[in-house]
This record gives sequence, C-alpha cells and structure tokens, in this order.
Amino acid sequence: MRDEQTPDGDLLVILRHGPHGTSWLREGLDAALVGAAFGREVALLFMGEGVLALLEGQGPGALGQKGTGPTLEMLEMYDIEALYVEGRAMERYGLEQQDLLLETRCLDAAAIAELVDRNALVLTF
Amino acid sequence: MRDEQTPDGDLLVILRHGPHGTSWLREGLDAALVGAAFGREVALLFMGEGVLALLEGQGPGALGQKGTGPTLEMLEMYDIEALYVEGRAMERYGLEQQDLLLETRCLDAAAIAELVDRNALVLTF
Amino acid sequence: MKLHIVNRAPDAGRAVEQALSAMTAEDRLLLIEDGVQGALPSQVDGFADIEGRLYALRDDLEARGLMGRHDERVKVVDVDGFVTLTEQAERTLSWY
Amino acid sequence: MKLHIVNRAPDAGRAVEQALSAMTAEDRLLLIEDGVQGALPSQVDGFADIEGRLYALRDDLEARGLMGRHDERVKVVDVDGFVTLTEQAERTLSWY
Amino acid sequence: MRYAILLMGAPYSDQASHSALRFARAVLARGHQLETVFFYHDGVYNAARLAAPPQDEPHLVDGWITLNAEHGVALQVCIAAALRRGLMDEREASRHGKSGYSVEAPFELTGLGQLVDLGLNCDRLVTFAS
Amino acid sequence: MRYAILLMGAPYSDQASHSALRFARAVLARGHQLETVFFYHDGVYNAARLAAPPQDEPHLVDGWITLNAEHGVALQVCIAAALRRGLMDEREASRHGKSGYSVEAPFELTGLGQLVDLGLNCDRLVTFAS
Repeated sequence: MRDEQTPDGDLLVILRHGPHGTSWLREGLDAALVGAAFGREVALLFMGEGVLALLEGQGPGALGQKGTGPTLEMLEMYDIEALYVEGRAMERYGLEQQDLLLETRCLDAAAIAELVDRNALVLTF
Repeated sequence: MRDEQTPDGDLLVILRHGPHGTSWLREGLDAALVGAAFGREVALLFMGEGVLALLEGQGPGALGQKGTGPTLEMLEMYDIEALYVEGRAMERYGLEQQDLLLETRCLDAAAIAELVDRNALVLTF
Repeated sequence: MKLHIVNRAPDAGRAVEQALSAMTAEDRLLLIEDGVQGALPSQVDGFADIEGRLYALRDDLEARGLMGRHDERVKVVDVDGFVTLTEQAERTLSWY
Repeated sequence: MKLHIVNRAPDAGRAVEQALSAMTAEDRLLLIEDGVQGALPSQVDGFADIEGRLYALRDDLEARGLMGRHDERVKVVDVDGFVTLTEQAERTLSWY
Repeated sequence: MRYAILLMGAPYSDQASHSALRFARAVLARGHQLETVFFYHDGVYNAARLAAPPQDEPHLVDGWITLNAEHGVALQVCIAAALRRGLMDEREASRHGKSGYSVEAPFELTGLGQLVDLGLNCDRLVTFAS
Repeated sequence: MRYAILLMGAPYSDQASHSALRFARAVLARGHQLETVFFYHDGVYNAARLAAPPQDEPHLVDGWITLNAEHGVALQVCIAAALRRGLMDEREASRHGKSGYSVEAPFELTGLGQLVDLGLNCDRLVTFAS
C-alpha cells in the first residue's frame, strides 16, 4: 500500500504563458518532455494565458514554433497524460473542453492547491 | 504667434516601470537625458508603477542603479522641468505629491491624452 | 490622428489601460502579438470606448487559433494593413 | 509546508492570483523585487486570505523607499530570513 | 515615407523581434524607405553574431543582415545597452582588454542620441518591445 | 542542506539575476551547500563572457565565477537555450562552423535533463525568473 504522504507525481510543470508571444510555453514544455524522457511521472497544469496553448486551429506563429499542435502531440508520445487546466482561466476566455486539442481536467483553486502539493517537484513557466 | 497646431514639446518620455526591478526606468531616463543634452525640449510622464520612481527614501537597489534619487537630480541639471504623474496611479498606491522627490503635475486621462498629443515624439518605457 | 500599438494581453498588466488613457477621440488602437487576446468576445468590452477604432493583426490571430473566434466589432488587418495604419497616423505609440 | 515566492507587482499580471490559487492553508508567501509593492496598505487587501503567512524582503522594500510605508500585517525578513523560510518549507515555487 | 524601427525585445524569448522584422519587410514592400533599425534594451541581443537557432526556426540575425544588404537599412545598436549585456565589437573589446567580440558589421554600435534624431527626423518611428 | 538555483532572467534588464546571486551568497553564508546554478531561458545571457558593465554597477559574471572558485558551485547553462540565443563555447562554435565563442569555463553547457535531476535530488530548488 502506498504511503498517503508520498507525493503522487515526480514533476508538475505549470504553463502560464500563451503560445507564440514568448518562448516560455515552449521552454516549459521542453522541461516536461525531458522529465518524461528520463522516466519521470510528469503532469501539466495550464493556468492563465497558458490555457490558450491548447486551443484548436493554431498556426506556426512568428517565432516559428511550429504551432503548439505538433508539440502537444509529443506529449502523448512521451506518455504525459495528466493534463489539467485552470477553471477560472477557461471561464475568463470563454472556453470549453471542446475548444481544446487535448482531453484535460478542469480544476478550481482548491484542486490546484492539492495538485501542487502532491508533486515532488513543481516548475513554473 | 505660435501656430496652435504645432506640438508644444519635442520629446515626451513615458516611464511605466518602477525602479530596481527592471532596467526600463533607467533606460527610459537615459533616453530623456540624451534628448535634453541634444538641446531638445523634453517632458516626462510617470504612469502606473512608474510613479514609484519618484518616491522619497530609495536606496541603491540590487541592480546597483544608484537609487533613482541621483538620476532624478540630473533632470534638473539637464533642465528637464516638465514632470507629470498619472493621477490614477497615485491614487492606486495611496500617494500624494508630498511623498515625491520632485515637484510634478498630476494628470487625469483626458490631460494625459492631450499631453501625448502635444509632443512631436513620444517614447514609452 | 495617432496609432497606438498594444502587444500585451488585457490580463498582463496595465498596457491596455494606459493606451486607452493616452488616446484622443480620433486615435486608433491596433492589437498585435499576445495583445490580440483582447479581440475575444470575452475581453473586448474593455475597448467599448473606442468602438470602430479597434484593430487586430490577422497573422497573430491566426497563429493563436483566434481567427473566427474574435468579436466582429474588431477590424482585422494583415501586415500590409498595419503599414497602412502607420501611414495614415501622424505618429505611433507602443504599449507593452 | 511550501514557500511561494512572488516577484511581480499585484498590478503586473496574474502572478499573485495564481500563487494564491496554488497555496494550501499552511503555505507561506514571500514578496520580493517588484512584488514588495503588494506590502503597501493600498495593495495588501489582496492577501487577506493568508494573513500571518505573508512576508516581504527587507532589501527590496528599502531599495524602493517602501520600508516603513508597508502594512504592519506583513512580516519583513532580510536575505538570511529568506534562506530560513526556504529551510522550513519542504519546497519552493516561484511566480513571476 | 522614411521609416525607422526601435526594437527593445530579446530575440527568441519573445515575439517583438519577429514582429519588427515582419513589419520592416512590409514597409519596404510598400515602397517606403526604412532608414534604420535601432536596437535598445534587450533588443541589442539581436546583434549577437554567433546565434545558431534550430534549422526549422527563423534566423533573426540573418534576417537583419539581409535587410541591410538588400535595402541599405542601417542596423544601429545602442553602445551603452550593448556593453552592459556583454556585447561588443572588436574595437570596444580591445579598448576593454577583452579578447574576442560579439558584434560585427553590418551592425554598428552607436549612441542613444541617434534614437532621438531618428524619432524627430524620420516620418515614422515604430517601436516593438517585449 | 543541498541547494540548487534555477535562474531564468536576463542580467541587467531585470532583477532576477541579482536576486539569485544575493540568495546564493546567503545560502552559502549559512553553511549550506549550493550544488549548482542552472541557467535557462534568458538566464543563459549571464554566461556571456564579454560583459563590461559600468564600473559602479555589480558585475554579475564575476559574481558567478567567484561562487564557483570559492565554493565549487557548478554553473550549468542549458545548451539548447544558449545556442538559440547566440551563446556557445569553443567546441560548439567549431561544430557549427563559427569562429569565436561566448561561453567559457567555469560555465558549462549541459542538457535540460540536468535541471530535472537537480530538482529531484537536491533538498531545495529555488527559481528566480523575470
């Protein structure tokens, strides 16, 4: 039986920046992919503008970041399946799950605090 | 008689960042000082966090920016006397003219729009 | 007439508020980069005072998957249209 | 218990809001750099939910002329105190 | 018309440099003159001569150099902002007793006064910043 | 305790680098071990070897080098983030056919996996970012 005190995940990466405007999203995703490639259990939380990274129909953008679409597809390849979005941000932008490229779980503030608490390492981007 | 259409000033520098956290304030002030050194009529508008640049009792800060005090003293040396602050920001921070290092004029939104309109060149920092 | 250029999301600080303060009744405002988030129906109310003078850059809307999701009151221009706006304006100011 | 570190002004985007969302009832929050603006009486209400667990870095208050102007409910620590806070917390998170 | 661009964002980290390059090309395509791109604040990092981005990403430094070669656009870098950030040309490097250099032609180090001149003498100055 | 620092802000442009250096010194002064400072995002600009700030401003590069010399703190720079931004050591420069280089020992180019390792293996990882 698992100890209740043990964090559930190794690494939680919090993505708070949208795509294309800055390299934060991309550099955060890189950290998540590297963690997964090294065999770590990785979860992603999209907060604030970060939820826009999941929007369908994106193009490559001026930074030539290939669109987040292809990058997000890599998440599956690397078995990163624990994907969360901040409910408040979804509301602010008027978005629903059906607007997003990937299946996610929508969290309120209490659930976010719990998720953050359950991971051994949390990196914010 | 002066043409009513002629802008009143050569250069308006708008400072929207506080001291010490970033180099925006310092690099904006540098632009204002250079303009004045080249004989231009220069005005300064402190907006948002920028009003904190005028606060009394500052220290040198981590970036070693010598405090804004000494830099602001240079404004007088270079005859930059047209100093404005955004009223809304002063209110937000609970500040009064007596909290500030230099004599300024406090502007509402309409007066800001007019000031911006009256200068030939406006640089925002 | 001046052109104000905003590249920050309405969320990300005071750039939008400051740009609006500095605008006269003829001035125009162009949203670029992350600023185009302001063209979303959920965000556009903040620009009610300048209806008819609000623009957004097509490339940046498209890259973000926001083309078609934007409010119809926002005029969409491409980069050529951006240049035209700067030709028509006497001066430009950038808020970031 | 975790330590959350915020270096942005309450005005400058969503860093404060996001940090508060991610805090459990034991977590602490330390304001550094431009974040110390949050310690001003006019700003501190945004931190009402974490009263007693809000800290601000003395050096950054002093550099900005805010030492003495800050709200008394904010606990002021120097850089050594910052290190102590990280010793006492199991982990730290930064919001910027 | 005579245009100038002020660029104050780091390349790769944010979109400002890309926006500036895109705008510069559109200005030239419409037959205007683009006098100068002035690099200030973190914009000076655009002048780092060693940049080697992944092959599928746009190469900003090359983009600026092409503007200069094909349209005579001056690429002026604020000297004070550059030195602070570890960017210098061969002359400044030898003046500071450093070996090596990080800025080379067609980028030129110049004073901030140049920016004020551009702003007042060109028909349009457009700023891109992070 | 064993500490590590993640630094993601450009030097001079904002306070993150200064905060990180100040914190690093305080950690060491309290008798902790500071294993590594990891430079990512615009933090990699801290490793530019030519920096020449005005004499009355703190010299960040020298500050990092001193931490390494006196306390054995590793100075690890994410190689992908560095290359994109025009920073490379002599080996990478020759690999990319460039002359000159901008990163030298004690700064070392390393992979991003190192950051995840640090985060999971050190007792404390503290992030400073712009």
